[in-house]
Amino acid sequence: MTTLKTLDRVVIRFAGDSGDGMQLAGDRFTSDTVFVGNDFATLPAFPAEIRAPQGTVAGVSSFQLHFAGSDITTPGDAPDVLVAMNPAALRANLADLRRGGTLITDASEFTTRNLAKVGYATDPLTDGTLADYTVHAIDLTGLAIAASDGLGLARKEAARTKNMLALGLISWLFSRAPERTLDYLDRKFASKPTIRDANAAAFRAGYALGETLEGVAVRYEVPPAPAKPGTYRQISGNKALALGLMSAAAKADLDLFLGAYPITPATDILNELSGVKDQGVMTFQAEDEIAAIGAAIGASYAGQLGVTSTSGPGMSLKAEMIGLAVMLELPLVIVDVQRAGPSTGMPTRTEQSDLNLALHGRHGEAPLPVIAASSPGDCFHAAYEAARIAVEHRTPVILLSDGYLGNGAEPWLVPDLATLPAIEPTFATASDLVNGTFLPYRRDAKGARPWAIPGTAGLEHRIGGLEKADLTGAVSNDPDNHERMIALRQAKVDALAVPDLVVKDPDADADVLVVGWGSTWGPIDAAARRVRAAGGKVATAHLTHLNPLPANTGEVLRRYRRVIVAEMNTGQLLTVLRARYLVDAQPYTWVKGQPISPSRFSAHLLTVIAEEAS
Amino acid sequence: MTTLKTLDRVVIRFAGDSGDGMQLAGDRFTSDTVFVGNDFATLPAFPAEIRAPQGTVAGVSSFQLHFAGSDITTPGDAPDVLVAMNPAALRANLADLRRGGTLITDASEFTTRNLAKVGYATDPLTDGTLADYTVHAIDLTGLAIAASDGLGLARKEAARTKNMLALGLISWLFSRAPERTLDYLDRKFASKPTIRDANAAAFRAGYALGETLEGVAVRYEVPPAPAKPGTYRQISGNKALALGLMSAAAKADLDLFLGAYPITPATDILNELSGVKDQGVMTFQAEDEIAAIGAAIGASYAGQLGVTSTSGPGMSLKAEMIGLAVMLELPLVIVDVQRAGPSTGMPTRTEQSDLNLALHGRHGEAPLPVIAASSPGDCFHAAYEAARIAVEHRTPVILLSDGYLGNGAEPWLVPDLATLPAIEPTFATASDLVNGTFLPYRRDAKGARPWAIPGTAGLEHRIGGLEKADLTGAVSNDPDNHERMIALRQAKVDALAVPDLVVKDPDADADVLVVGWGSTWGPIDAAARRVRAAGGKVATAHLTHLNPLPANTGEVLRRYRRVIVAEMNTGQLLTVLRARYLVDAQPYTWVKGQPISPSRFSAHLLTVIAEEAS
Amino acid sequence: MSIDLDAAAPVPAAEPTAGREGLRGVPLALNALSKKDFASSQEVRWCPGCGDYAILATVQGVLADLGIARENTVIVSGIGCSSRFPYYMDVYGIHSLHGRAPTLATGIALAREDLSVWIVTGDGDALSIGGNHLIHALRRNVNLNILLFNNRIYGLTKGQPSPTSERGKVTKASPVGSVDAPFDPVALALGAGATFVGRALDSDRAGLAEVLGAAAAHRGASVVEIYQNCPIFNDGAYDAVRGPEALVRLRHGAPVLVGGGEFGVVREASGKLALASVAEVGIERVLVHDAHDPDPSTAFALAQLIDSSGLTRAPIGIFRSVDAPVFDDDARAQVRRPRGEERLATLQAHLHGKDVWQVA
Amino acid sequence: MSIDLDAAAPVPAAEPTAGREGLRGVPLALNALSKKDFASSQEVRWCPGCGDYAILATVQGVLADLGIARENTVIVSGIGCSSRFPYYMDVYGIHSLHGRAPTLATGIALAREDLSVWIVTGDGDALSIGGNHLIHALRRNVNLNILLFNNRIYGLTKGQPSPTSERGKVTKASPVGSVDAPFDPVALALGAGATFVGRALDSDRAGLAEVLGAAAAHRGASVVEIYQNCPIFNDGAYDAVRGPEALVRLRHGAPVLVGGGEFGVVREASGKLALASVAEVGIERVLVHDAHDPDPSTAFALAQLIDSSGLTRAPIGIFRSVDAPVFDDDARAQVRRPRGEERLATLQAHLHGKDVWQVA
Ligand SMILES: Cc1ncc(C[n+]2csc(CCOP(=O)(O)OP(=O)(O)O)c2C)c(N)n1
Ligand SMILES: Cc1ncc(C[n+]2csc(CCOP(=O)(O)OP(=O)(O)O)c2C)c(N)n1
Ligand code: SF4
Ligand code: SF4
Ligand SMILES: [Mg+2]
Ligand SMILES: [Mg+2]
Repeated sequence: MTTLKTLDRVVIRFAGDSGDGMQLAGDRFTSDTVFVGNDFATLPAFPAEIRAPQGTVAGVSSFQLHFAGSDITTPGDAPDVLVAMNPAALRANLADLRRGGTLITDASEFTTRNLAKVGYATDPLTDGTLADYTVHAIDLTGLAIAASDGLGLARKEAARTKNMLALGLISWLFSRAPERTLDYLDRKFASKPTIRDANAAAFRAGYALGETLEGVAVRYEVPPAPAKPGTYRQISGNKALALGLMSAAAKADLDLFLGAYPITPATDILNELSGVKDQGVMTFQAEDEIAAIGAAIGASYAGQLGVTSTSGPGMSLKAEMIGLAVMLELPLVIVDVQRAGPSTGMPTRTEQSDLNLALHGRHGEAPLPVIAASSPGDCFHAAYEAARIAVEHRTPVILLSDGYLGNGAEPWLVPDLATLPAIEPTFATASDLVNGTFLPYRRDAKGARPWAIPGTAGLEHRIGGLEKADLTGAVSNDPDNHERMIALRQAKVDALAVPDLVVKDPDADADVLVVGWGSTWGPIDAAARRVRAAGGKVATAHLTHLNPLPANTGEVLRRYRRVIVAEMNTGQLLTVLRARYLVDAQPYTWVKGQPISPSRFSAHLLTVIAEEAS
Repeated sequence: MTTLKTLDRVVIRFAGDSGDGMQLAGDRFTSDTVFVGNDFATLPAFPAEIRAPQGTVAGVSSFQLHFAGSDITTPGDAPDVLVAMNPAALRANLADLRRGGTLITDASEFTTRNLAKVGYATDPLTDGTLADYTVHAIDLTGLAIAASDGLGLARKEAARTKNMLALGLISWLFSRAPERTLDYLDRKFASKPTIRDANAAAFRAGYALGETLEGVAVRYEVPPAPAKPGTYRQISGNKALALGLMSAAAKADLDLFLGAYPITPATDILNELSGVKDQGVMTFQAEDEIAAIGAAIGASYAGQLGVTSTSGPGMSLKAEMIGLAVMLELPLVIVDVQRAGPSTGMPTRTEQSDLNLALHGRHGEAPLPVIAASSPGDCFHAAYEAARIAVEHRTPVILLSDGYLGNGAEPWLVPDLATLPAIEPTFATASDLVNGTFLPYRRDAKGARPWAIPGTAGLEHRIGGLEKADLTGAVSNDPDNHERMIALRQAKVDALAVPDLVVKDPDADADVLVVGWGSTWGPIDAAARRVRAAGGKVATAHLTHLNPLPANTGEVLRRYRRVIVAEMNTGQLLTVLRARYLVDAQPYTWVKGQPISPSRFSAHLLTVIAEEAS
Repeated sequence: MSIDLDAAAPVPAAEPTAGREGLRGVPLALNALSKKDFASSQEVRWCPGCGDYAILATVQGVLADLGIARENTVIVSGIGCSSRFPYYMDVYGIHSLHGRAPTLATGIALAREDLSVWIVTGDGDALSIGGNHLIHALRRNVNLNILLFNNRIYGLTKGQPSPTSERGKVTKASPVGSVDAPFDPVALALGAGATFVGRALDSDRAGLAEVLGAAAAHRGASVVEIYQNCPIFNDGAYDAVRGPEALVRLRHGAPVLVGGGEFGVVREASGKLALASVAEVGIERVLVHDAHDPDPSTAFALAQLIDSSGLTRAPIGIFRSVDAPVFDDDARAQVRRPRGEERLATLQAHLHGKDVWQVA
Repeated sequence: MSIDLDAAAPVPAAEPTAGREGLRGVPLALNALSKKDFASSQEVRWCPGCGDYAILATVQGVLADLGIARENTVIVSGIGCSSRFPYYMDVYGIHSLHGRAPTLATGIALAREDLSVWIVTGDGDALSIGGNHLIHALRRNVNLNILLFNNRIYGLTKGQPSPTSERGKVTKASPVGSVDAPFDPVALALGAGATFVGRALDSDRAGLAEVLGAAAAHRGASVVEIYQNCPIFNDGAYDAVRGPEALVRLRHGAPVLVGGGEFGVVREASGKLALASVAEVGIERVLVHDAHDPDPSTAFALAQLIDSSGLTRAPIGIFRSVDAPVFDDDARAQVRRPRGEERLATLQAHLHGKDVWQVA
């Protein structure tokens, strides 16, 4: 008999060939995790190729899930359990497996040919490589085929159900009731009964396997995590971002227009919004990124909420149009789901290296607000905030997400639309005439100019990229006017109300402050907990508004003996903070195309803290 | 009789309708200035329209010349003499005329209609507006027509010579021998004898006018300026820049390839290089700025010195391609002749607001060297240096000029090609094979990779924008490799040998240091002289290398109690210096589309110096 | 004997909807408007003698005649002399970026059915930097009227060759002559699948007004190449075709005659088009122009009658005008736009998605 | 009777130079090369069954057969599945940016007469983001060979409609069907003035090799649309034309027959092209293809024989191959390239300019 052990948190990684169904297995286990009430975070990782050659390291696709009985913020770094469907998956992932962790693998894949393909000279299952781990090398393929015996499936098709076999085993190991997954298979394959039955049989076989597996003496259980009461769902960053934009448009009573050109990892925002046909949401797949933003500006001019979404290469291409939007002072949201650069870089990997571009990537003095999302679910709120600022302040706003946020998922407290802040577009009307004249560059108290949309009689006016005279908007080459307009455009951005920077310093006695922005929130928070668990003192503060910065930023930075800015780039926010506040902040940089490792970062922090103490 | 008075420096501005020939008159007087051995600097200013409507302020074209008996660095701010050919030219320029200065204007143009066109309710010639100036309101048109009497010219054509009449008068006033201009007219209009005679007659009439003009009691003389011995010519920045590129290509024994798309104020670089057909220089007018840089990268790959030239909007468009060039590590010079932004901005006005873009305007971590030219003549040397770095270090280099440098002119000591530093392209050969394999990303001591051009047997290789494995250049998604490649690309740029920052602090006891870059060199130098002439102490230092910065920069900045960074933007270099060196430098910003005014800046400096002293 | 090729038709063979289909959805002006109602307060700043003046006057007249509300008219331009156009029109307007007018205009057209959207662009703006946006707007058949002012030169940047300049063009940027062949904007547009293609002359007010009126009435993308003289940098480029003898007039249903009518276009035995003396061949052999032909081949063949090097002969009028699905109409038709509570309720459902759980 | 229209010819009517003009200046390989000499060491990473494999194999064979030096061959691509092509070829190569391959290739071609320059691009790469560079390369007639892998979908970004996808395409980004009409790459190229336009099928090795060989031999820009199957995101797009019955074969000098030859293309009395039963009309009435016709009208009309919605019939082969001035040749001819002392001496004179003065 096996005993039941309670764990606080577990990280599982499913890894295999692109065709092995690892994303599906991971997704399904995540849904089940939701059901049992654990907190969780996920991180899928795709190969760069659409279908990389089978059995190669480049072709490995993986899905990582971190689930816990308490609040967590990252998908974790070192997995406790690794499912590796073939030698390639083992090769690509073994280094990450926690020492002492559990490995489940398909023994039938460890052929000489497959081993050679990934450079294993000897068989890791037998050569001692895996001595530090609990290994279950099972003939998953054979068992899967056996399970669907009699269903009339071809061998190859039957073998495909091995992901369900693995899932069955994992479900057993973590004490999950099998019914939910069997129900799910019923629904998913309703129209293909044979496939349904084969998958169900494989899942059951895997579940049963647990009981009989040699050396498995324990099953685990992770208790539900306490969470704020409410209605939850699982959400990815790209999906949350799309919903945030839709919500802002609806609350502002504007139609939403997305101009986009497909690009990894931003394409899903286009896909999401294209699927919504009952919300006044129009998507336009343009011929390129320039046309995409151009059309979005056109739609904004016409009175809609214009949005464009892209990733690094597309951001670079949009530079000139973003400058035009700054000059036109129309609402516009520009979403950059960052990926690893420079140039084409590593399209399927994450990075935060477009901050400089967002802040400075246009000729001339062209300031605009920049917002960053902190977690998959926060993409909703960041998008909402970006749209609110764009609409109410008549300005392009850059919203930074990244591949990690966009593809990662977490539980999300579904917001109640009624409680979201109001957004007031207030189009100009004939009442905006001043002595019968319309002044398209007359500003309100916020510094915003009127949004006068075509169709409004009496407000006919012309705008463009040439410098314009204050108030009238007429073309002007006047030196003092130019200086004034540059100051007015800057002042409008600087005057934005930005919430104060909040510091998390439990005992209010830390020497070291870690500052992050965007998707480093999870890893920094996780690292800080580890530090605190190890008895260290550390404070954290997270920036969501990158331009303008919260008014108290300088004061916060100066409060600490040591400030560390942790980013997935070589120090872009760092430069901003040092220049602005003349604080000798130091970088923690991580440019590997992956989120910062909480364990490595916490180790670094402990060293720093020790230094400060000595 | 008139007396002769010696002056050290004079600023003259010729202003009139676009069709009034003011650029021609100014150019001619500049050439004459050259002859008498004065130092000089010029600043032409064109209307934004090709041919703006006659008699309007927007249509005024002007040419300013500063000439002196000693070394000068700017075209001056307040003119001593203003030639204003019509009420529009007066309206547009009077405010700049030094109090007590001389105004020469065409009285016949002051009709009610012309006055009304530019908003003069009463006639400034008679309403007291000009009380503070020495005014010569002459019927220039009438005199010009009279002068060509008998030559058979139509009135309209005869009237066109009035610019020569004005030039004659100015030549007399500044004691210039008339022969040189008459010779020039002979040459210029050799094929059109009637036009030649009419212009000569007008010039003579103007010259004669001086003697008879009421109230002109003095003629002036500006003695020759001492200059380094050698051969001089007059040169504009755009021309010097083109010559610098040609010289670098010749010294490196490379063909030169310019890919460009016309844009003000960079078009002249395309024009200049298109005119040179005996230097292995090919120019390609591309369909847009992206194609222009793309073709230049292609040419570099093929073994030429690829160059692309543009201005702000074009720079924004090139962002993605610049990122590719960073990844490919091929030689490339990107010339940005900056103009007033943002967006289309004020195309005919100058600015230095693309520094941020040059440093940061690409997605991902994409560092590259940035160089700036300091004066029209220095455009040659800056271009040469940019090309040298590009070729020897295999990197795109951004070269910043601006409209003021590009169109302005100054005397220039013609360089001797033999004395210019050598440039070594060293193409890779079969001897670069390592065990029979070519490693396209193996680096030399400078961190540069081999330049292996098509046609070289055995070195066939593929490059691209995806992250590449160290040494082999194969596509790689390896996290540690990515981090290493980012570090290697950064290190290559950081390791560039950059000359130390030179400080000009005559008595080595100033408290205040002014730091400038690019075209602020002249105005800062002029302002510093004024400060010193007024008894103030000020140090100056000028950056020509913006990335990497000179190694001693931090040390220099820390030497002074107060550091002022003077730029034609809102503080872009300032941010770099503050972030890097944590020095509380303060901005002097000037974003009017014109060079910094030495008089205003010196006044500011004197205040600051007084503050420091108190 | 011959097989039905209907399936090969790139667009339905239906008769083009007559009248004002292109303006469907655009409100009418409450009061009759005149040409001068469309002039803005800005002083017009082209060079004296520029062909743009005549075009401006004609466009103002055409817009007044269309009778639509001034405030529902939007003009978008790129950058160039011609692209200053919006400043001189008292309608809604955007002077956008070089080459990018079609992108903004497409967004406007998609967003609003009640606007008449016009693009003013130059040969450099539309065909050099902006070529891609142009052909995509044509391919999609967005309901836009594109006026391409072709002066065969870059005016605003002071005279470089454009993609319509003849080979051998001498300018400061090509001092020994350009070496590239020009585009024929009409052929390019037809190749891109344009549903309405016209050509007109700046100085020919009546002809220009006729083509522009038809362009406005056409639902879908209309592109009109307007030959425009630039007296400063390319003076006289069209002098040779200003005489009526040089023009090949294209009018739907009428025989295609050259100049005064002495010559006409005939189909040779080989199937090719050629010019022939009408007196000799007889008027009945002269090709009758079918602008509504779903197959663009004849329109394309007619476009080849131009003599692009010397420009001594040019077909002018409407090459093609056919009905086809309109991008913005079809895109709008896919989207429901509930308002208020209804919208918020469905949106709240989207927020919930399919799988939620409750935490108490 | 009919008037000479020579002046209307957009390109000189000369016979296209036979043989290997396109390779003039490119050194020959010292030893005979075989297909596998062109395979690089990189593992090919397209999906199983992708049409790109067959094209790769054919291109490797064609290059070997051309007999030029491997090191003088350069392949430039953009971004997309197809654009991974250079990695698999052991020649010089650049995997550039999305849509921009023609720009780098133009620079390479201008710089070096001794290189054979090839572009590999996809339908999205060439016709969506890169459409402008493509039509300009064609207009200029740069000596390039452009291989456009048309799978009518965005492969690398996982299946969105491309500018060649049929209207109504259902994808994640167009869940209720796309609403835009596709480009016909052949018609677009002809409209842009292309001097060589071909079409081939991925799986038809012989046909593809024939067209590619001719493209390489053509001096100037050659564009070849290659129908390529994407089994993952647009499987079977060309199934209907894979049977020989659906193909309209274009070979210079041969009658234009459909499929097995039962049907042929005839010129109707109206001048239009139509399909007819050869048995009924007689082979002599079947149009004889003239790829060298200086007037592109017939090639354009032939291109219209495609049935773009269902793709059940497609003309294939070489639509057009005519001689015309070549941009890079003409540009190079304007430039003198002295070396060493001669160059430095003239340069020193340029530095001096016309007006110098001495300071002692
Ligand atoms: C991105 C960008 N590149 C270049 C320019 C410079 N530019 C302005 S107008 C123009 C060409 C104008 O030619 P055309 O479109 O034919 O218009 P025209 O002036 O002849 O009416 C150019 C190259 C610019 N404004 N923006
Ligand atoms: C500037 C830029 N925008 C978008 C992308 C994303 N992207 C990569 S390939 C591609 C389209 C590929 O389609 P196609 O050219 O038809 O090639 P295929 O993959 O079908 O061979 C896109 C949109 C990119 N890499 N760069
Ligand atoms: S430069 Fe030419 S096109 Fe431009 S305004 Fe003057 S005449 Fe017109
Ligand atoms: S996605 Fe399609 S085009 Fe791309 S490699 Fe796979 S099969 Fe080929
Ligand atoms: Mg033009
Ligand atoms: Mg494709």
